[in-house]
Amino acid sequence: MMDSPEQIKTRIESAVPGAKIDIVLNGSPSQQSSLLIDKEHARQIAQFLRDDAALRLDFCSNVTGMDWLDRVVTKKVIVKKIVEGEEKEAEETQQEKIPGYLEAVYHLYSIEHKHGPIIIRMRTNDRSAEAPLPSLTPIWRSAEFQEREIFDLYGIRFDGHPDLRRILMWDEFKDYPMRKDYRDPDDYEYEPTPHDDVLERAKQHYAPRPQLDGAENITAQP
Amino acid sequence: MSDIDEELRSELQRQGIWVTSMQELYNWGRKNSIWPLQFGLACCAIEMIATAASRYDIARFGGEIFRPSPRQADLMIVAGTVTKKMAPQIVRLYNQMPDPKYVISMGACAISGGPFKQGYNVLKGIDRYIPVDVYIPGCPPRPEALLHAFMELQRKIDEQKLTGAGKAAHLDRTHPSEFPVPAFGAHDLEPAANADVFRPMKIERT
Amino acid sequence: MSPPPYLFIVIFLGVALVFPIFPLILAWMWRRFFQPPKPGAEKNATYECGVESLGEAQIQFRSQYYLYAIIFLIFDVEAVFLVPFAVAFTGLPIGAFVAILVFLLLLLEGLVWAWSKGCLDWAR
Amino acid sequence: MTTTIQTLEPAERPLQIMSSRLEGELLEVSMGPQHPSTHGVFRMNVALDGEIVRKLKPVFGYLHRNHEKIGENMSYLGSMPYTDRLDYFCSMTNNWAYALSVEKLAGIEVPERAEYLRIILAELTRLQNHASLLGFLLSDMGAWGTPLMYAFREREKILDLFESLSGSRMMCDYMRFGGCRVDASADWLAGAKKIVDAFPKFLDEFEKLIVENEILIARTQEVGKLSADLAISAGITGPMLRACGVNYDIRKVDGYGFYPRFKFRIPLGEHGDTYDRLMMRALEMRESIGILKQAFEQIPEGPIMNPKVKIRGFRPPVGEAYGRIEAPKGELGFYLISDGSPNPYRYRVRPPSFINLTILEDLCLGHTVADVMVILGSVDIVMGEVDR
Repeated sequence: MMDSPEQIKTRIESAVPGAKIDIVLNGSPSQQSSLLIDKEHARQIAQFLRDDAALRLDFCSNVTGMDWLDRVVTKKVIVKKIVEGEEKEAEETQQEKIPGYLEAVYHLYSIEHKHGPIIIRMRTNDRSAEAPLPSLTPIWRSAEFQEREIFDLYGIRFDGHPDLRRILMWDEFKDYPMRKDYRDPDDYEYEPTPHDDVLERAKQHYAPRPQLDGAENITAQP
Repeated sequence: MSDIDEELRSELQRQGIWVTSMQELYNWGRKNSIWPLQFGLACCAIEMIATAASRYDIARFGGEIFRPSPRQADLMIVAGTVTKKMAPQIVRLYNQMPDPKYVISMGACAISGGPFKQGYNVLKGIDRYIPVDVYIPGCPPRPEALLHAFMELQRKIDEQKLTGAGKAAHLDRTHPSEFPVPAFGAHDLEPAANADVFRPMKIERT
Repeated sequence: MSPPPYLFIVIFLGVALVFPIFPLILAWMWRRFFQPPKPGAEKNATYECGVESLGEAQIQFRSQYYLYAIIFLIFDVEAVFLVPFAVAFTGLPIGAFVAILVFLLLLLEGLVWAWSKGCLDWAR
Repeated sequence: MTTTIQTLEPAERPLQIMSSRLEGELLEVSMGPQHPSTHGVFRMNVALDGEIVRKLKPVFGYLHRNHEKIGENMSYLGSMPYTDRLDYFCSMTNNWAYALSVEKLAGIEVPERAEYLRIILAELTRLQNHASLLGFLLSDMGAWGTPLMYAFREREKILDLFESLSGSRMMCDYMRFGGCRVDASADWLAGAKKIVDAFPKFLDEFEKLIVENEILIARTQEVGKLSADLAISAGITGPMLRACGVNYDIRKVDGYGFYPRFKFRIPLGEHGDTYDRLMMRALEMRESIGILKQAFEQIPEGPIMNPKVKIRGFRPPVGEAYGRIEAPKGELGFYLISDGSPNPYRYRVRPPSFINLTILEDLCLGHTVADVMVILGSVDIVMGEVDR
């Protein structure tokens, strides 16, 4: 009925020459693994997924933005090492630094064949303010508002989007609030028991503001 | 609480003479015909509509005419989460209401941000920008709680004075009937709170 | 000496004047002595659903509204002329009836022309 | 006069350029956050040519309460009461959608009785949501308040059922991962059965009120026509999609819960105009009554909670899952990414009414201002879910 991601990967590679796709496995019991597609061919891949007779993924149900910080992954690697003169495999843990990136995930369904989610992901190369990604709104109109929301809350600029503006926050807002490293303004003017993280946030984000209830001696402590 | 002593009044009433004062008549008229502004924000608005519906009838208190325009409303029920994007609009609506005007802050979100207090776009309570008369806790408060708040407001209106030092806010010239509308800033609303309206509780920090 | 016949109308006019003016005076006195008005920049701004009003209201409307207004005006005036005719209808000779018929037909012919010209149908 | 045709691609939508001065200028007006019939704080910047809508730009965000950011700093179970406040008309279906996706993420089974209870409560929610919607739509159309009173009278009865079962009228927080929190007693089921048996009488009375009403037919037929392929491309789900004749109901497509065991039909419309959308809701209420009757007979005895699920310190395995249900407003989905810690790494809600508003401009172009309100009412939006 619905073919597995591997089959779809081969079919896409045959249909869209030069498309670089790899499969992102999903550890949870839901077995919804996804296809990571490269930015350059994203539009043609999406067009193929929608118009291919067998797939007919004409319903883009959900577009999600994601923010992956820089991660350090420790991996157990079998390394051949010369130990006291002869070859031996030795287990060694390697620290591998993965630079952070922003990601847009599309869940695609087919209304004609009524088969389930094919998930495609697109990643930006860095976490800069307006990291570019190709917009898939010309192919699935349902991505119009959701891509605007990702632009508003994560800062991914979608090229080719008909009307890319902030959708949820007010237009003069500068930050991208859903990113992991976003510090929201701490207007806890009235905080009966200012415990540690509220205190840290007050000191670190803004200069200690004149707290209306005279609590500035609290926040101004060294 | 009125300045006519009660025994005299009941004695006269037994004789068939009814005594009242200008202030009582004025407050009686105002209290029993409060027109709320039709202005729901979130889930509390649905409980407000349920209160106005047939089962928890708010018409028994004279408040069932919900006026869409602030020009004809006396009471603003802030029902729901006040977000920072909505705050300037609420203050502008409050300013455009004619005196005498009252505010009921319905639900935990309107009082102090409620369950969404850690939200970056949520204002931690509407009393940062406009003076609030009655607070109702609850998430959402039951329709009976809203009716109780309505009765509380009517009791408060009943005690308003027409003349003298402690006269009602809308009658004394010095009391402002308009509050500055906050502007949208780069990170937050500017100013973050209206200093002369927002008086958080004083805490003796030992 | 019976009261002059028109006294009744004079009293009626007097009461009709006093009734609205007395509450207005009361309101003015209330405003003057009890409740001081507090106008403000924001309070007097135009109310537009809680937002500063975009664009200005005095703009140039579609010309089709102008045609509508003119046609309405014509038939309104026609109705004014018909009123005295209808009041005195029973005592009128046949000639007056023919004259008013010609008047009506002339205007009807104007309406038919306007309709056929298409200024009554509302283009989406 | 240039008339605008509904095009698929928003990019080349022909802007209404006033060619000659005969046309007159456009009046910019904002049907703003505080408006009697925008169902909450929803704003539309409308450019009017006389009475005809030429441009309509929706503005969101006035109730953006950062549900997803709070969800990321909250444990999985901690977010359950927040889901009640998403679509605050249907808290039971929100809970079910969230519970379903977490059960998919962690691979949890749900006992039979709990599945039946979930279906009963979801269909009761659908009844009161569609009844309220019809009430609001008719008051948008001018029948101010009266049909709303009828609808809310029925809604109060169903809210009494929710309150006696879960403790709260609107914010039930009733479902847990792997079952439900409280078992429904026999007389609760009897009370529910009595209310469901009395519901068709209300429906006949309501349908007599609306279906043959000429004003309603004149105001809704041929107004806001939506073509099937525009609806599919714009990701419209729920009664709006079925009103265009597309047979896509997630209860049948995914067959989640025990829906395959029940016999019910899916009403489909032909023209996709406001009248069809309105009739979809009325007919779906009848189907829900059918499902409820079958559920009351077949509900088995048994446990309502999967014993193996840990309540304290619930840590799903690393991975992601997207679970969706057929909420009364459309496809409500939760996309959860877990990194093994008690808090989700990413907590995303797929809001049906937010995405159903994508084509609001296409529906309203060329209509009069009064029709914009009727079309918005037929889209059935709740701002808690639109702005999250």
